[in-house]
Amino acid sequence: MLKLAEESSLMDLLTAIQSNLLSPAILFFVLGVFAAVSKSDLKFPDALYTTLTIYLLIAIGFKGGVAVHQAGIGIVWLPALAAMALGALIPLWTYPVLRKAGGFSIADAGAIAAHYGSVSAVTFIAATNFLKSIHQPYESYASAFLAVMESPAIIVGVMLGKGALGGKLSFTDAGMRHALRDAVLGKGVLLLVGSLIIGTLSGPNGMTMVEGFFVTPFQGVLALFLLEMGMVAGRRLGDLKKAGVFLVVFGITAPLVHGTVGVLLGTWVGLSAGGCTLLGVLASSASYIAAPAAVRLSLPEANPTYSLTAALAITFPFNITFGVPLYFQIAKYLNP
Amino acid sequence: MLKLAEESSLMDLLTAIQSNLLSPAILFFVLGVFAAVSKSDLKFPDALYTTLTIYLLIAIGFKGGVAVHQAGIGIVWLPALAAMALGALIPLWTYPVLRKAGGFSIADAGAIAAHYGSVSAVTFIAATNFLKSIHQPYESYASAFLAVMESPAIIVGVMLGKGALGGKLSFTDAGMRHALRDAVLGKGVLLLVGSLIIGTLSGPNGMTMVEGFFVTPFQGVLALFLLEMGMVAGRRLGDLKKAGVFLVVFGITAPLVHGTVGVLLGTWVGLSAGGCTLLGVLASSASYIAAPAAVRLSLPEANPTYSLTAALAITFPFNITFGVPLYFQIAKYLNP
Amino acid sequence: MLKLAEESSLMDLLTAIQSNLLSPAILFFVLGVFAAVSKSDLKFPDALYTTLTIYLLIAIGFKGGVAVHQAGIGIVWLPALAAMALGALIPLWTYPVLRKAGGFSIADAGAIAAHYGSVSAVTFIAATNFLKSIHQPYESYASAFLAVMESPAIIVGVMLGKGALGGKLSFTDAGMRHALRDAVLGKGVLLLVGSLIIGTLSGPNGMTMVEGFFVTPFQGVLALFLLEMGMVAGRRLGDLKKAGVFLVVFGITAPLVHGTVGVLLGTWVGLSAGGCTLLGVLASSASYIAAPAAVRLSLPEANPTYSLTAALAITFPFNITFGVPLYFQIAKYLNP
Amino acid sequence: MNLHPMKRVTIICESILEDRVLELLHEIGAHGHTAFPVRGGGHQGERNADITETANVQIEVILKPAMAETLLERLQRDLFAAYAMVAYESDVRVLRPEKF
Amino acid sequence: MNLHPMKRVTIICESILEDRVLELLHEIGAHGHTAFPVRGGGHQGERNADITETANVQIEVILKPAMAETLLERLQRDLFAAYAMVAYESDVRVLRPEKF
Amino acid sequence: MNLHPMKRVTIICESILEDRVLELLHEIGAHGHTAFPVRGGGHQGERNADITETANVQIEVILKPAMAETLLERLQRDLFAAYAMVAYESDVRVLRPEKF
Ligand SMILES: Nc1ncnc2c1ncn2[C@@H]1O[C@H](COP(=O)(O)O)[C@@H](O)[C@H]1O
Ligand SMILES: Nc1ncnc2c1ncn2[C@@H]1O[C@H](COP(=O)(O)O)[C@@H](O)[C@H]1O
Ligand SMILES: Nc1ncnc2c1ncn2[C@@H]1O[C@H](COP(=O)(O)O)[C@@H](O)[C@H]1O
Ligand code: NA
Ligand code: NA
Ligand code: NA
Repeated sequence: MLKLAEESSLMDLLTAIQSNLLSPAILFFVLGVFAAVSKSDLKFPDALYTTLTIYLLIAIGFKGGVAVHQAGIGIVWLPALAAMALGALIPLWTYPVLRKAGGFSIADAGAIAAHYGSVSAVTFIAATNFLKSIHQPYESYASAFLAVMESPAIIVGVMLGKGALGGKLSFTDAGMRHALRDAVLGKGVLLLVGSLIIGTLSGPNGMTMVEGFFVTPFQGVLALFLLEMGMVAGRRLGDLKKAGVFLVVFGITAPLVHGTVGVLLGTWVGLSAGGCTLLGVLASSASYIAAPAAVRLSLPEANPTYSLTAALAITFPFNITFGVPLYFQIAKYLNP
Repeated sequence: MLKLAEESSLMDLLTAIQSNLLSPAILFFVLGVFAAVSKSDLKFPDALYTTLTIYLLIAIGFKGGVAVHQAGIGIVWLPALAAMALGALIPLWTYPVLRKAGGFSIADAGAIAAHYGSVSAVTFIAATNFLKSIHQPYESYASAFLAVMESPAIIVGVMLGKGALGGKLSFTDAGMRHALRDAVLGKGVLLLVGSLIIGTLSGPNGMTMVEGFFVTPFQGVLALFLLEMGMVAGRRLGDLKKAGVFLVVFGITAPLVHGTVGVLLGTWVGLSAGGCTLLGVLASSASYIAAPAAVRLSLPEANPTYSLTAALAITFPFNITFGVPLYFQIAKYLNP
Repeated sequence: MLKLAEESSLMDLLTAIQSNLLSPAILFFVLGVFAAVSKSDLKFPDALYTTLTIYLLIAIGFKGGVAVHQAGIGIVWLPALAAMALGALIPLWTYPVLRKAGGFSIADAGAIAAHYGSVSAVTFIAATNFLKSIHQPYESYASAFLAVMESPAIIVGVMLGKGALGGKLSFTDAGMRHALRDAVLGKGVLLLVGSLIIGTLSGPNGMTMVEGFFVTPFQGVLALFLLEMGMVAGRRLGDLKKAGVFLVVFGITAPLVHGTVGVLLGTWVGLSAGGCTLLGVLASSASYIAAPAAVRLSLPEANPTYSLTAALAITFPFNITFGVPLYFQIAKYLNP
Repeated sequence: MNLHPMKRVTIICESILEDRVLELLHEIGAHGHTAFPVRGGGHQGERNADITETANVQIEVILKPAMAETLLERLQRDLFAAYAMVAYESDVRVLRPEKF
Repeated sequence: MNLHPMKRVTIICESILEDRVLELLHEIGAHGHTAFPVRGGGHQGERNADITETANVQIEVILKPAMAETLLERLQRDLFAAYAMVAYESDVRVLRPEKF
Repeated sequence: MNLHPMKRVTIICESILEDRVLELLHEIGAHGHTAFPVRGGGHQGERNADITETANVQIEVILKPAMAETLLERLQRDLFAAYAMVAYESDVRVLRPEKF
């Protein structure tokens, strides 16, 4: 009996992975990787990348805000707080692993920890896409978790990278001040939190007005964006050698561990299977928009090749292809 | 009784203002102002600004054209002519006020008068959005007023700024020639008038083809554009000091006066309450796309800080937040 | 009797042309030409042009792929092969005409032949728009023909331009290698073939996800793109003199001949009237995206003014205005 | 190799002036130019590139030394006073002097 | 015509450094600057312009010869070691020396 | 301060040539480059930046004086005849000569 159930779980997982791999968004990502690896002359204008980023952040934030409006802050605050805490804590265990097992310098370990504690909005969006495609309901206000998880880990990671554990940290340090500032006013945070508030204020009425732009084309825009992300990730593949075997292993193990922790935490705070999946996805994902900029300016001695390659060329592709359906299976298993 | 009616009018006004302030478009404008004032690193690529401008002008022009097709030129020509005349006349009273009360130089007074006689397409679009959100019908062909009001005031304003009142004007002057040319071929006029004609020619059949692009996402695109406009206006706030108290007062009084005149004129030529509102909005709005470019080349000795700051940092925000619902209340009062 | 039928055919043609000329897409093209000729300051940012190109290629490729998924490869392969062969053959008769009658150099004749054997995606899209507007069904998988017709002619044309007929060709020549590479990995081919495969793999399920972006706004986006194409074509009008009378005649005759051949071939392989029209349109169209880049690098001694002016300023406008409805009438005549 | 001395004049100005400057280049007989959008700041304040109204353009032109002087003088006379603008010249060397 | 010698310092660096460099310019007393996005490659690898994280910016500033040295020294001291960056100076001549 | 003389070679050419020019730079041993899209006009007519087919790119490279000559010669030999292109060199000074 148990064996049967396990087999059917495995079957479910394989079906979910297959359906995910055949979705346009993921296939466009693969096309992007191919374009980069084959050195095609396809290039996205920088204005397009920026525009798509702005659009996706606003759309997801706004939708989340409308959901917060509908659910009420009373429902949202607890899981949001839990999500935030999780983000802030992840660097605390990631950092020693990177120092001890990975042999990274203080700055590099702090930088990578900051990236993995923070979150990737696009991974989150790809996960909502996946859930939508298999008709799995989820708490739409989960975008609020995305918004609050972006910064804390960056602050903690930068503190670690500045030698906080060796007592060398000073809060008046220019790098530290910069990280704190960016954590509140960086464009990613500003757009996400701003749109979340706007969505909360304008509610379903507001949604009626803008849904033809922020909802109708949303999934297709994501597909276009993933084409570009594929090219960006593909160009980074050449850096895998510089990153080393440890980072490759880390780039897959870390999301697996964090994803499971996220799902567990979601279950604990009472989210549905869909919501648990999303919290797992957020925990497992590594930032490649907010963190790189903030960390580069706050920890200049950290080598950005390590963190960007791990986040972009390993963890991101792993998550959007296999990770998302996997965390979903775990979530379903725990929330039957 | 009268008092009761007045009170309920005030209530209506407050409700209208509140519903306007809570619409996503206006809230995104506020977010943009915040981004600029807090010196966030959020920046729109210039290609995005230009693209959004092109899109909004084409969409509004095309929709207006289809409406002209449906209403027939017979209905449209009279109010359009009235609108055009109003645009051309506004500089005639604005100029002496700016000269006498404001103490501006001939060139500066002409430049500012040109901006306030001309119109702001985005204010107009925000007003149609407002009307749509409160389910108030309006003459869709009002975009035709927008199209014909853009240029006349620029020509008149530049003539005044060149010293027309002192008899110093020459029509063969390079600046004058430039203003006349721009009034017909400038990109704003070209896109608006061009799309209006295209809409008129292709009618509802044409609309069926392109409505998924020019109508469905329209309100959301406006919200995105207002985010950028908020940043642009926010960056100008610092110039308010240079502009001086007079210009701040002028930037709020002028739209109030012109808005009321516009509503009255609309009532007189037989427009509905919605149409009157739009004509009021057009009259009250100050150009910040067509006029600045044309005036800068035609009246180089005018200081663009004055006109741009007044139009962008005072009148535009005032109109889209409080002005629009106010002109609507006046219109409703006059056309019960 | 026959005369009556002929007259009604002519009437049909005129009606079709008129309905085409009054469609927003074509009218925006005309507006673009006007903007360019009147030297308006309207300019599209380069990022917008690139973005629109990417969007249109992906959307048309993806839709075609979904259609291939639905029809089955078994149905598609034969007409696709025929289309491909036609593309490869066109340069073989175009080249001697250009050499003998036109007096062009070997390189120039090869270059022009490459452009006319290859295809214009936008002409194809405009044709699908036309068919949709008159409710004429067509084989949606025809985008597959577009995808496979792009490259063969470029390879053949470049071979001819390198002196293949004089036995001077070497496949290890840098230009030749470049042409072959571009034929497979050039961005146009990559996007079209890539999206076609993605559409085939993800099928109608995938379509449900992205149709709000790749289908709903599609026709409107085309209209916007044609505005830009009008400006590009309009700026080339000045080069018509350099191109000479022969090229002008060629630019209209070649599409007429190739369009008829395409329709005949379509009839022969069993396509419907709609599908025949599209194959005619593809055959008649001249490339101005893939071919110019590939040919410029492979045949540097060819003067790009000739091929670009003919393709962009003559054949493209002719096809989207008169050619498309004409090929449709021929197709309907042959497939009643 | 035979390198020939030329001047490069760089003009940074408000975007809307681009056509005026190009006309001027044409008038004094320059054979070509290169232009691109830039942002910047100077005496007339910050000029952001995101909206056309405040964007700048940088125009670079290679020309014969004598023409460089004429160009700078004309810029001074016609445009310096009224517009946000910077212009400077520097020495460059080219292979094909007949092109410029 | 009266041309005055100035220095042009060109700085090519990671986009995210733009504000830091502008602050530095302000500190040493430069009166203006011009900036635009570029792509490139050097010792820190290829830097594509399509995503902000790897984009470069080129900042050009005209200043008095003495200030050019100060600027280069400060760049060397504060930024050269940690960031992808190139800086160089060259000679230019302007008409209005008081502007710089 | 210890400034070292270098050459800057500026190449303006059709966008599609960018890869060819970068290969050439690599061949002659340049250690880096900077590139950005430009529009312009010259003997081959106006080149607008809005469509790739007519866009230009400006490539700037700092290198040792001896290499500058080699580069210009190679450009002359391989590309000048067939393509829309302008190239010129000028003198610059850098702080870290070993970088170039
Ligand atoms: N010292 C400078 N170095 C480089 N560019 C400058 C300098 N001063 C001004 N600019 C550029 O020239 C434009 C106009 O300058 P201004 O007329 O001083 O406002 C500015 O927006 C900058 O792009
Ligand atoms: N030799 C060079 N010539 C021109 N630009 C360079 C050169 N070397 C580096 N760069 C530019 O400076 C940036 C940083 O260089 P690097 O610190 O060497 O990686 C590169 O991305 C290029 O844009
Ligand atoms: N005299 C010049 N000064 C600056 N740039 C030039 C000049 N001549 C040509 N160019 C640039 O080089 C490109 C190719 O020039 P050409 O080969 O003469 O058509 C032009 O499109 C311009 O961008
Ligand atoms: Na994470
Ligand atoms: Na007005
Ligand atoms: Na063809």
